[in-house]
Amino acid sequence: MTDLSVQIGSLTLANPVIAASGCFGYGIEYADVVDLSLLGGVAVKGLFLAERQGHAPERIVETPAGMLNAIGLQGVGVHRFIKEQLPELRRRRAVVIVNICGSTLDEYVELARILSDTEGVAALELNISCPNIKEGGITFGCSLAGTFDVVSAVRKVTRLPVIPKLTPNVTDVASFARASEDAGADAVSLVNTFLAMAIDVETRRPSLSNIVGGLSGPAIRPIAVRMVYECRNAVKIPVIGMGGIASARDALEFMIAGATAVQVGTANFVDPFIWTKLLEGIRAYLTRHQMPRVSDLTGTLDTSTRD
Amino acid sequence: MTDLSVQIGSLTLANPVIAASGCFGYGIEYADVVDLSLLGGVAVKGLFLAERQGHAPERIVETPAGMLNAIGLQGVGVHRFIKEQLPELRRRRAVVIVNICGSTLDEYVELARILSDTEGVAALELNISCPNIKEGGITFGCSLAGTFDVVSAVRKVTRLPVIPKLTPNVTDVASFARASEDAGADAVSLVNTFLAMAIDVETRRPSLSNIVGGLSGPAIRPIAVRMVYECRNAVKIPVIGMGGIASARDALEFMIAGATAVQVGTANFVDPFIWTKLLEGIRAYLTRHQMPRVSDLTGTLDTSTRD
Amino acid sequence: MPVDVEARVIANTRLSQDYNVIALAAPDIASASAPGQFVMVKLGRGLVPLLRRPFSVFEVLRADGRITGLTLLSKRVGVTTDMLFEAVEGDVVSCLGPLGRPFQLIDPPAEAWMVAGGVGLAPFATLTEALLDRGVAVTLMYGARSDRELFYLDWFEARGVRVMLATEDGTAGDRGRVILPLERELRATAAERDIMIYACGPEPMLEAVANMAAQYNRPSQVSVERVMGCGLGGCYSCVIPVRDDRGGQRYVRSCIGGPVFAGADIVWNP
Amino acid sequence: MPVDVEARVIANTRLSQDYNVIALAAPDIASASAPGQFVMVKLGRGLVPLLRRPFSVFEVLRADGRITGLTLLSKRVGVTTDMLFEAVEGDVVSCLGPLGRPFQLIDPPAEAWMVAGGVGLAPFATLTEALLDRGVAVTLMYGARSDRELFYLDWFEARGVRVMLATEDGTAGDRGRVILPLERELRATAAERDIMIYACGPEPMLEAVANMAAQYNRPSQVSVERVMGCGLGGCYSCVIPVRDDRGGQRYVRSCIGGPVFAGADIVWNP
Ligand SMILES: Cc1cc2nc3c(=O)[nH]c(=O)nc-3n(C[C@H](O)[C@H](O)[C@H](O)COP(=O)(O)OP(=O)(O)OC[C@H]3O[C@@H](n4cnc5c(N)ncnc54)[C@H](O)[C@@H]3O)c2cc1C
Ligand SMILES: Cc1cc2nc3c(=O)[nH]c(=O)nc-3n(C[C@H](O)[C@H](O)[C@H](O)COP(=O)(O)OP(=O)(O)OC[C@H]3O[C@@H](n4cnc5c(N)ncnc54)[C@H](O)[C@@H]3O)c2cc1C
Ligand SMILES: Cc1cc2nc3c(=O)[nH]c(=O)nc-3n(C[C@H](O)[C@H](O)[C@H](O)COP(=O)(O)O)c2cc1C
Ligand SMILES: Cc1cc2nc3c(=O)[nH]c(=O)nc-3n(C[C@H](O)[C@H](O)[C@H](O)COP(=O)(O)O)c2cc1C
Ligand code: FES
Ligand code: FES
Repeated sequence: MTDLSVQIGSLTLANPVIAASGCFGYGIEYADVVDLSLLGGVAVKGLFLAERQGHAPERIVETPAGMLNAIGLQGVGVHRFIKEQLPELRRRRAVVIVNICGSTLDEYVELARILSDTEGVAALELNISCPNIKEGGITFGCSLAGTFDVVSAVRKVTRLPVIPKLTPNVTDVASFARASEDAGADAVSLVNTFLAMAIDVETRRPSLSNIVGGLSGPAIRPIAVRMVYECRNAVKIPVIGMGGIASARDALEFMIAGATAVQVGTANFVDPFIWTKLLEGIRAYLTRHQMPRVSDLTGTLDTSTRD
Repeated sequence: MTDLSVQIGSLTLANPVIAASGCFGYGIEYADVVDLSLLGGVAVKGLFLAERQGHAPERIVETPAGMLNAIGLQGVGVHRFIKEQLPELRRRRAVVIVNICGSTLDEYVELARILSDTEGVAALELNISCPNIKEGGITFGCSLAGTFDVVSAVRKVTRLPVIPKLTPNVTDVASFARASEDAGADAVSLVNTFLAMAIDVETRRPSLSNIVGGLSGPAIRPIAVRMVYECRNAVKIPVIGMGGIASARDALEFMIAGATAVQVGTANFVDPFIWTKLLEGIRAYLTRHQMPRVSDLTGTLDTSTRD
Repeated sequence: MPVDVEARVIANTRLSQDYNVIALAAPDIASASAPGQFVMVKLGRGLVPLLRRPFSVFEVLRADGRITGLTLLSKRVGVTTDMLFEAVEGDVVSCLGPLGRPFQLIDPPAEAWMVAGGVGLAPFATLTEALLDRGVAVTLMYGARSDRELFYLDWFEARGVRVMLATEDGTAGDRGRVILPLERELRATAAERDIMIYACGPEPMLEAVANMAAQYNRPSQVSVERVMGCGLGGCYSCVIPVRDDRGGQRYVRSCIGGPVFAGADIVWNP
Repeated sequence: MPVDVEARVIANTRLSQDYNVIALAAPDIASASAPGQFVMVKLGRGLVPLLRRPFSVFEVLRADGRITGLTLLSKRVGVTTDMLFEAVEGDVVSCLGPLGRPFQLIDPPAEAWMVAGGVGLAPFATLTEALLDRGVAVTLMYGARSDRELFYLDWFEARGVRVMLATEDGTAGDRGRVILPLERELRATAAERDIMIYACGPEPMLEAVANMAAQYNRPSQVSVERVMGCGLGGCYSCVIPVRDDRGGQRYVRSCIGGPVFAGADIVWNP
């Protein structure tokens, strides 16, 4: 029997495949097409304290093997989430990872407090990396001190696993993983999207109303894999890898590079039934390679020189 | 009549389409398939003072809508280049932009001196951004002080246009454009490749012998366009844009975002006859939009809010 | 509950240089779908194009009393619609659906006026059938650039649908937009008659229809076309501003909150 | 001077589950190409796969005395070879060539021994024709996994080529590698006879052939297969270590410095 379970701090996930934040609604949108309890976890859409409108459309545009988004974190806010979506997620036995965003440090702390007092939250993912909002978030994620401060502040008020989500839009992502570890994070997740833009050359206008947006999808996978590899070599806490995973092969690539678990975003838009395919593909690989535990795969990249 | 000429410092290019360094050999490899004098310029393969072997194969691998390379700057060195390739390039009336790399500041200076004393060099592109070599290069390109120092040192010894080529693997590429401008650069070119990696999951080995390599091709275009846009807003000197250009539309996108000229790398591998198609496409666009001069297109992105 | 079907192309008929009707062997989706619902399609397993694209279910195909598939009416505007135009029998189209909120049907004596602009005709074939089943009288007001871009008129006429046309070049019906016959009919119709206006087409047309319906105190249902990343409520790309209870507006995902909305609910100029 | 041709698929013959021979209407390339040269192909204008892939020119097609196209012998190993396997008549394959340095031909009384491993058979059909034209006696030593993966034997035999086989499962010829018949023949052949050994196949096979040729003091020409980004000398991806004049080694681009090298020039274990 293949053991797909993985450990993220105190949290044991049944398998390493997690729905990425912002790409799976609040999870309940997908309850009809996928049994939520089969996923390793569901990272829900980024939540602020308050409800948010998000950006005006156009909010997405397709690019070569990728897409840009500038949703602007439209969301119901944490209170409505707890009242309206969380109970249904619990009923469906989803492992709920709440992705939280703040404009200020205090907002992150307040969100962490509220969610720690709530039954049915498995972990907190700190979104300090959304490229699509001006205030907060990324200003923490692009500064080592900011990252350290947010993580330690949240750490102080919660016993939930704390998972800062790192931005790839920095020179040295590993140093941000280290700052997170030093501040008491249980894991780091990466990558969020790459700041990018597209232009309609006929009108000479940006394709997105927000001008810039975040690039995701297979296009970015080679960069994301490299960053996961760098972080794995820099910290002892688990790394949750993502960026362009569209098949079991891709998920395995991230794990071999050093990820303990993976998240899948854009590919879910293309194929909402991808989840069982990913799990089956991972299982088949482990069987073929005679590995009883998926966790044995993490960081097994063989970098010895070739003959 | 459409005027395709553009100005890079003291240098006038007949058109804005330049072959990107490392993607066009020393130019002469392509003399049979394309009339080199029709290109705006030819940025030759990165040159060190000495001959270099480069990395062991595998040196490239394809990725979604892109490719990774870790050539490791195999090259003939500046002296052989001047003797063996440059005369032929001059005979073909190519506008030669020499891409130079050093392990030390002195090496850049020495290269700049030698090339300034040589007939037939139109400009120097300072490769301070190659992700594939450990020594030099990128260590300058990832530090503002390093960038400033290399550019000013080279500036002092040459009257040729000096074009530092910026790496995208930094948090704030615009600050590097500013440092370059402050140090006396005539233009900046960007982007070089994104540090990235790919893994063969069956063998659990990196696909490239160098483990990591540089990502290029259409996959990166949205990030590159954003970076060109940021640099254009940060500096007054011309910006030469590149990254994933594979059609006239893509070249126009970069120019609208703020590029005065563009370079084309990976797409030349796919279609070595792309050059006339690019020029024709740009000409057709200008005619259709009743713009007599291509230079009028630079930075015309309309960011006014939509109705 | 939507399903994902690797649907074989049964037939592909080119109606013009730009328009085609493609028949897909997706009986499960066809059986489950209601007028106004859509499918998200993808040709090939490739990464370019990456995302699925939304298309209304045009016809439900039947043979020997069984549902055998569905058709899409497609207009070429880019990469996926090009591929749909070029597809040949035997090709496979990945087809996810049915999705979205359908049109609300009405009952006699209420009458249905369907206002279509261009490829906005797509949802009205199945709507016509559903309404005729209920005994509702159906009118189609159909606008296009020229008479060469008016399709399936026979289909509608054969079913007793009253058809009014408008073309921008005047080659059929009114010269101008489809709003012209709509306004004329609204003006000519007694207030007591119970009319539901259904509309599908470019957004400026929908706005004009919704406003004119409101002006004449008629209800309207419009099917909007926003860029959709997922079709299932996962990405929040497809939002449209809708009036909320407190006089403000909020962005509603048109893939699950729509694509059909009451014309009066939409904030056309946010 | 290479040209880029949007070549129509004239025919596509599947030889097995993995092998196919695809005929392309690229007469200009076919006319200009010499044995051992290759083309860089791409199916579709898409971005995935992005890069072209190298294939030897297998046959030059003639009809009514005119050259009408060429064929490729392809083995499925990934995305492009899958597409070549699936291609149907009328599809278009972008074909850039001819590229690379061809085999150096020999003249009688020298004899040619061609050693092919698997799909490494590809360059030897045109080489056979060129050598036979010059009156050179030709031997083919051809190895594969089993007799089901040995193709075109009739073709070579019909032209009077002496054929020796080796299969890993022993279903035809020697059981084992193609190096077995080669060694036997080398041992049995008088030193005075003038032999040129040509080889194409997996690199370990080429290494074995080159070493054995050297051991028996025979010249060899091997055609190597390195991953190629451009095929024109532009990218420096395809390098292979070659002995230089001063006893060292340097990386030579196999697309323009090869793909054919003297076996003795290559540094097999750098
Ligand atoms: C609910 C719904 C039902 C639709 N029904 C039909 C139909 O029955 N027949 C039909 O021909 N078209 C229909 N459309 C529009 C159709 O989805 C787009 O034409 C299609 O997505 C274009 O894809 P493409 O790859 O060919 O073009 P692209 O290359 O993606 O883009 C070309 C142009 O189309 C626009 N576009 C891209 N995606 C969408 C999108 N999701 N919605 C609207 N515009 C888009 C782009 O902004 C661009 O200007 C429908 C749209 C929606 C939202
Ligand atoms: C000069 C030359 C002539 C060749 N002639 C033939 C021929 O006549 N018939 C034939 O079937 N094959 C030939 N090959 C090999 C052929 O190029 C590869 O099989 C092909 O590139 C694989 O492409 P793919 O997209 O199907 O596989 P991919 O999906 O790209 O890769 C699958 C596997 O093939 C390997 N591969 C990828 N690209 C190349 C490459 N350029 N060269 C070698 N291996 C590669 C990869 O490392 C990977 O392991 C030749 C190669 C060279 C260099
Ligand atoms: C439409 C969209 C919305 C997203 N929203 C969020 C979000 O709310 N919070 C967050 O941390 N990341 C968000 N992301 C980033 C993804 O979670 C993920 O990090 C990124 O898309 C890379 O993974 P992928 O290539 O598998 O999509 C969003 C991505 C997309 C495409
Ligand atoms: C194979 C290869 C070799 C390259 N070598 C160099 C080089 O020598 N010097 C340099 O400045 N950039 C080099 N580059 C980077 C390109 O010049 C260019 O910046 C990058 O590829 C992005 O453009 P593209 O997407 O059009 O290829 C190389 C890129 C590739 C793919
Ligand atoms: S299309 Fe994704 S939420 Fe509507
Ligand atoms: S394949 Fe590009 S240099 Fe040989």
